[in-house]
Amino acid sequence: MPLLEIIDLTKDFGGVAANNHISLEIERGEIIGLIGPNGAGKTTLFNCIVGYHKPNQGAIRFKGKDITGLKPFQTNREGIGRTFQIMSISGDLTVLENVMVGSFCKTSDRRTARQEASEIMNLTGLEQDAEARLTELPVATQKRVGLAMALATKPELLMLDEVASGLNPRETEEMVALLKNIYVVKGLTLFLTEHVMEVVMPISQRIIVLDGGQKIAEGRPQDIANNERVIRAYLGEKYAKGRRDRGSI
Amino acid sequence: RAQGQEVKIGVIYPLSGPVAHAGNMSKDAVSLCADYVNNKWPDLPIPIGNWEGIPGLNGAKIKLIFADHRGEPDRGADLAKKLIIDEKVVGICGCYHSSVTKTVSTVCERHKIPMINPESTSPVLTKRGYQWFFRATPHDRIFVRDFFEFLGLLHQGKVPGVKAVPKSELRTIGACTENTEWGAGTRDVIKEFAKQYGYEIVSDVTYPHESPDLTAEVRRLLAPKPDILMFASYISDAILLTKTMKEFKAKAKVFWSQDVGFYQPKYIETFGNDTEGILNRTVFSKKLFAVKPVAKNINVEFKKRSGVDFMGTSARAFTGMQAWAYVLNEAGSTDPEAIRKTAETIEIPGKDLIVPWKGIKFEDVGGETNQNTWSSGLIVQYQAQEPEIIYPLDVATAKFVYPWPGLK
Amino acid sequence: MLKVEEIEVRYSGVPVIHDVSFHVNGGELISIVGANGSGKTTVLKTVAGTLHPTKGSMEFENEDISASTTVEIVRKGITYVPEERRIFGPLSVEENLKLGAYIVNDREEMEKSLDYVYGLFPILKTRWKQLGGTLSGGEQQMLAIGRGLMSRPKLLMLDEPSLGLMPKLVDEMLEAVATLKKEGNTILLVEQNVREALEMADRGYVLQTGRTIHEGTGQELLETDIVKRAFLGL
Amino acid sequence: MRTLRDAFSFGDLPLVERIGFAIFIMFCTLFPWVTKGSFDQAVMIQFLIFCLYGLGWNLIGGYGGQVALGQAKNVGMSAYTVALLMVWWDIPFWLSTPLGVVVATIESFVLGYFLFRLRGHYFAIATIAVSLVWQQLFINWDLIGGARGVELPLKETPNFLYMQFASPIYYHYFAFLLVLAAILYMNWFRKSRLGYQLRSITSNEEVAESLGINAHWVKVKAYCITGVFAGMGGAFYTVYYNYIDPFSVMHLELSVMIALMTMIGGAGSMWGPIIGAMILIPLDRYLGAWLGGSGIIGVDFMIYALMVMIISAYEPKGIWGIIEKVRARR
Amino acid sequence: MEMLVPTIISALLMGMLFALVALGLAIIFGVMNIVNFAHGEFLMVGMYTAFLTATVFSIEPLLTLPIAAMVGFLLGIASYYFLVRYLLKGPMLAQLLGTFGLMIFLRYLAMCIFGPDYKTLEQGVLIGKSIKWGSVVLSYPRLGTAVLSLIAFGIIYWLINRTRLGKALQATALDVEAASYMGIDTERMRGLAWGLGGATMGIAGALLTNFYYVFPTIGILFCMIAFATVALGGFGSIKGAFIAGLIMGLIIDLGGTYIGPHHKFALVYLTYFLVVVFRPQGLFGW
Ligand SMILES: Nc1ncnc2c1ncn2[C@@H]1O[C@H](COP(=O)(O)OP(=O)(O)OP(=O)(O)O)[C@@H](O)[C@H]1O
Ligand SMILES: Nc1ncnc2c1ncn2[C@@H]1O[C@H](COP(=O)(O)OP(=O)(O)OP(=O)(O)O)[C@@H](O)[C@H]1O
Ligand SMILES: [Mg+2]
Ligand SMILES: [Mg+2]
Repeated sequence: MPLLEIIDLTKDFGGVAANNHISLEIERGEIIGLIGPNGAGKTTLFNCIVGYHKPNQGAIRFKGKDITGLKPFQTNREGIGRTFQIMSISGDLTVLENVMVGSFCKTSDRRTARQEASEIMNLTGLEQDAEARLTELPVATQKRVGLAMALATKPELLMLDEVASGLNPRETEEMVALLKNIYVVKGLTLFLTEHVMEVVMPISQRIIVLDGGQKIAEGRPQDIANNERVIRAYLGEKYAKGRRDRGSI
Repeated sequence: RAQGQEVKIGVIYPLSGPVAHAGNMSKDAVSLCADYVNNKWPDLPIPIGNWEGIPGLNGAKIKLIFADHRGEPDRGADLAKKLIIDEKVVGICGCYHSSVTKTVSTVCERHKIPMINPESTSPVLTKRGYQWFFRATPHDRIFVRDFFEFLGLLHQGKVPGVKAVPKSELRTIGACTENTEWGAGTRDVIKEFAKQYGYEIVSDVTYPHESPDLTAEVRRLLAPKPDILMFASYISDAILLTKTMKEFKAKAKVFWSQDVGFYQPKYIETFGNDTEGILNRTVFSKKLFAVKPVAKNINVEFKKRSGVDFMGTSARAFTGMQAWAYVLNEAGSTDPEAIRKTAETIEIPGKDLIVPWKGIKFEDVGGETNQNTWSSGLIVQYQAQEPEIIYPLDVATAKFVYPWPGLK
Repeated sequence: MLKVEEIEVRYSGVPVIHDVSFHVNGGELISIVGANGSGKTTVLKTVAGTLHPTKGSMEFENEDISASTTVEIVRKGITYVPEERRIFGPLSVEENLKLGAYIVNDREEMEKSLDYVYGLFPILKTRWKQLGGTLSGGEQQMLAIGRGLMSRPKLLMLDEPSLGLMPKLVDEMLEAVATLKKEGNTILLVEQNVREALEMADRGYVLQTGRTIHEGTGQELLETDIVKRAFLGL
Repeated sequence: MRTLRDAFSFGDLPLVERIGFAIFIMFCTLFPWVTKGSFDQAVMIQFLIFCLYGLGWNLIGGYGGQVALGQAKNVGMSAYTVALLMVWWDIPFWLSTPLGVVVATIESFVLGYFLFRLRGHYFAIATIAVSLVWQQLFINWDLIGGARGVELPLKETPNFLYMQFASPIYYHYFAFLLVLAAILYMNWFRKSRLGYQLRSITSNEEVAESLGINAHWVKVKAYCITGVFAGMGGAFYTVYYNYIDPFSVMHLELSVMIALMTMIGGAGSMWGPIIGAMILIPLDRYLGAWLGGSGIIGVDFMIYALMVMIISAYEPKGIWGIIEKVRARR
Repeated sequence: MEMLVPTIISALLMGMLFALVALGLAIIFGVMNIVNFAHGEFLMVGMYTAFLTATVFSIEPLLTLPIAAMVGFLLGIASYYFLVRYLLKGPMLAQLLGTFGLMIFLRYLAMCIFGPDYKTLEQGVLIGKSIKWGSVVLSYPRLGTAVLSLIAFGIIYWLINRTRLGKALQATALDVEAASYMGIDTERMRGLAWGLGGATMGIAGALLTNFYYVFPTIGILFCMIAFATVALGGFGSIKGAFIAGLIMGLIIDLGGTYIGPHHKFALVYLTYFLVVVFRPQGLFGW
């Protein structure tokens, strides 16, 4: 049984189908990359799965259970965690407290929550920033905080929306390493969307490509990178050429 | 308590907030009375002018301690405690609003301190069996009953200036009352007596105090074309009501209002000749001066100090303080129990008062305790912007103008 | 044209920029690179007048601008295209562009700018009536740059114009920047695509924790250790 | 057990705060014995009532960041329940109060359920609107006394069952106990799961939801607890003053006052409401008593208004915010 | 039934007054997302201005309109520069309560200066006049108010939607920082919005003195209705404020006449509540 199963999902915003009859499956333990042009509907798909949007049509199954139309907090309790493309947290909660809020999802005891939160912060390299407020931190660190908060809810499926945007190549590499580490340590299933190929290509076991709300391709990273349609719509000639030049991936 | 040269009385009025105007008038009136008691006033035709302090207390002077309750019952209660315990007053006078009078009298009852209330008209106040609470003014039941009795006389043709009015011509009532404690209480009484005297209430409108618009109210009030209009309103609403009725060119046979809003200099000033024919219940009118020289004499002084003539509320405040002076004098002691005992038995003659009452005598009758049974109301009618007395007939100063000319 | 010398900038009392100096000459494309949180955005915002230096000086065309407000600075001819794009969502593409020319009082002048921008980004012309908020990320970025160009600034500051764009658009965006430079615009560019940004640039600066630590031509900087190690991860 | 330990443990607070708390307790305990003035005593009790309101409001308005301006309706619901039960069926205070609190809480629950579909200003104004509706209904509802209010019959002698005493000391200690309980609750709350969740919702509701928090439900829960506090305050108010009417217990100005006080002290901090009440209540009462009879109408209000404006403009975190800043600097 | 037509007519007239009173609030909210508790006090200031100029110089009350508008404008700007500017940095709670402070301040300042009395104007072209056709009563002051309300709405609508200045105001409303990058002087825009808000209230106040009394605490009466009106229409929507004003007028008058006057305010707030529960952004909000 696949962990997540999306069947014929359609979401439209006032006539514009942001997701158009999308079907896909994710097995437990996989790392799936979701790519596609800007406005292809990736974030919308994420939001439908998590429950911020209610699909107009189609079904979403998680661990065999129909979760279509559940609220975000319910899908989270089912075991789906997510990070945000842009996360703006105001208020006076420190990083540690924010992560603890995540832990409180599964326990009501403060000590346990604190314990778990510190563990996760160690894992994500946030030990130094426990007492900081989110707004004071650089974007790269904010992204890690988002990751830590999602992890604290002990998800089985973690959905990452552009965790590497705005990072320079070096930081991107660190992020890839961190994701790989988390994947191994926590035994998660990862579903990530990203425009930075330096993240998607090396980490994904399978890549799904959306364009105009439809799934246009699906396959191993190498195949996708060479798929003419994907290159034309998304990667661009230069990327394809550059890749050939450098001969990497 | 408070022996020696001073005897302290706590006076609680709304000195700021929306009804500050009324509160300050009352403050002026009680101050004037205290001044009469404390100093020599050879020209004053009543005894207090010669007292120079309270004779029964070896010439102790009255010292008034004012407090401002802003119309809030809880603030009033707290201030009453301040006056009673911190200031050690021998008694309390006030509080204008019936709601505040309720909480303040409760504090007095608990602390066993006498309170004389000059002006709150809620009938409930004297129905609580309180031993320490005395009310000098007639209350709304009495006022409303007076009016219905006056209507009776009208039907019988006993009112000078008007032929007997057939019952069929004056049968329906439109009542319009405001929405706080006072208006709601008045409305109950109006309903009760209308039923008892055989009138039909065809429109019964209550409206929120200080409403930004009263069009719907007026429309509803006037729609069944009632013969008699009855009002209980504070000044702001009285002004707006009258303006709105004027827009509607309101007509009826009789226009009767309950003092307060409709019986203030401001009201007459605002509407001038449009006030012609409006009836008010009150306890005071300038026209009384003809029959009560003492009132005239005191009014001169009052006007000098506060810029306006006595009206219903201020005249009663003055009278309330006068009652305090008489009670203290006769008690000859500042012991609360002695004061209470005295108040229960005292009889103050009407000739000493500025209001046209038989006098002041606090009695327990008809389920009420310590209500001044010698008090009575007046019905006045604006004629050429002057409040002429038309009831009781024996003190009437003018003929009744009937029907009400309406607003044009 | 722009000369920034030893500025210090603070966020609620805490210095974030300690000592930054650089200059831009007319017609140049200058890149500023640096790690996340090194203060690039802060520097641009300071030049744009939303923040003010607590030390040091800033001159634009030989006039001191360190205490000028944003409005004054825009009027002097510097526009800033912010990292987050900040499109007016409920307004149409064209309204957004016209607001870009707010300081231009001459109608004809504005029409010309509009044509220029539409020429540069034809896709905006086809979308002129669409609400800004409903554009895709790439389109929004083009709109933001176009809006910045509407007042025909003497100096255009771009903060990470490729952020969040798909690879194909990143290339297009960088090409558009190159075109702008070719047309004679003066540009101050902040980019995470360090390699491309430095390759295009006439000169560049490297920022580290609020200090300029290197200056040189794009090629020179690409050769430095710090750029290779810290940014390119080679 | 854990819960109790959390409630009573102030160990995580800085020493200064613990000392402050001890002084506060001592002060309240000894107050009736050191003060001679009964007005002081009355102000003190008023202060305690507002502490209670404020501590409760702080939950939804401070920690929860929801600008609810309808506390007065909860106060009123409970006050009316207590008063009417006593007047109609002579039910003693100790029985009617739990009922009053339950009524206030149910009302909070039902309304909160709908109100929390709204955000920001819409929410704030809707709370005002709802409380105005309630006030109007109560004013016009003849069965429960309407505008005439409800007056409790006085008992002959001091009576514990009906909480009628001549001496304010009893009221003082009872109110103080309520406040103490409220403080302990808040001390637990700020460390509890609910506390964290509520603060997280304040920071960013969308993110909070993604962390498995049912934001709507958490807000409704907090609103109900706020209702409990207000309900207790209302019940106490009723027996203390013996008279209620829709103007004194359901007035918008009461709601605003509660919010104002909490903000002045520092919304979202445990001491905020207490500090706020400590400043505003005496200011209001003493200034009113002092200037009220003086003929200068309104000066006291203006002083008060200036203070409100200055604090909300320069230190929206209130006095507590200033204290924290000073502490951070050292 | 015979009451229906006159009721609807007077309801619409009243509605236009409510709309006018709400207009200033809608402008202010539209440009900076802040609810002004002192809104009613601006009205009060407008009323006192009109009252004083009309009585002191014994001129026709209608001629005081420009003066009252001017005073309102200045008051709005002053409020912005001395208070609101700082409030905007804080959370919503502080904003609301800060303007609440302003409300108390203005109210009691007026009380200090003018005393707590009620004041009315007795002389004027419109004052106290009305025409009556059968059961339809049209009072001149109300008619005048309605006409001016329409004009004010027309002007403001045009200003915001059709002019460069309006676009700048809108841009400021949407995103201050971005607007400032466009070279828009956002401080000026915000000050201007407060000025405009104040000016409309000045006008409303001057009109109101033609058929209403003035006293220091009058503000809150209208303020609460304005709140509900603006929220019902959708914050920041000029069109919404107008339509909601009419709806309010209809509810108050029809409800007051047919259901009972004592419930009319409860009805207004209840309607507001029910509408927003089902449409949380108000009728025309976004
Ligand atoms: N709330 C909404 N209302 C209307 N249209 C929307 C809404 N959300 C998204 N859209 C539209 O749906 C389409 C898909 O948007 P989505 O955010 O899912 O794209 P994306 O693939 O995540 O793009 P990007 O890579 O730029 O983040 C876009 O055309 C967008 O304009
Ligand atoms: N509003 C703020 N308050 C406090 N500190 C801030 C604020 N904004 C930014 N900072 C801090 O200032 C430093 C510089 O930030 P800045 O945004 O200028 O960096 P950047 O180089 O543009 O980074 P990025 O690549 O993420 O855009 C960072 O450490 C950041 O945490
Ligand atoms: Mg996206
Ligand atoms: Mg940046």
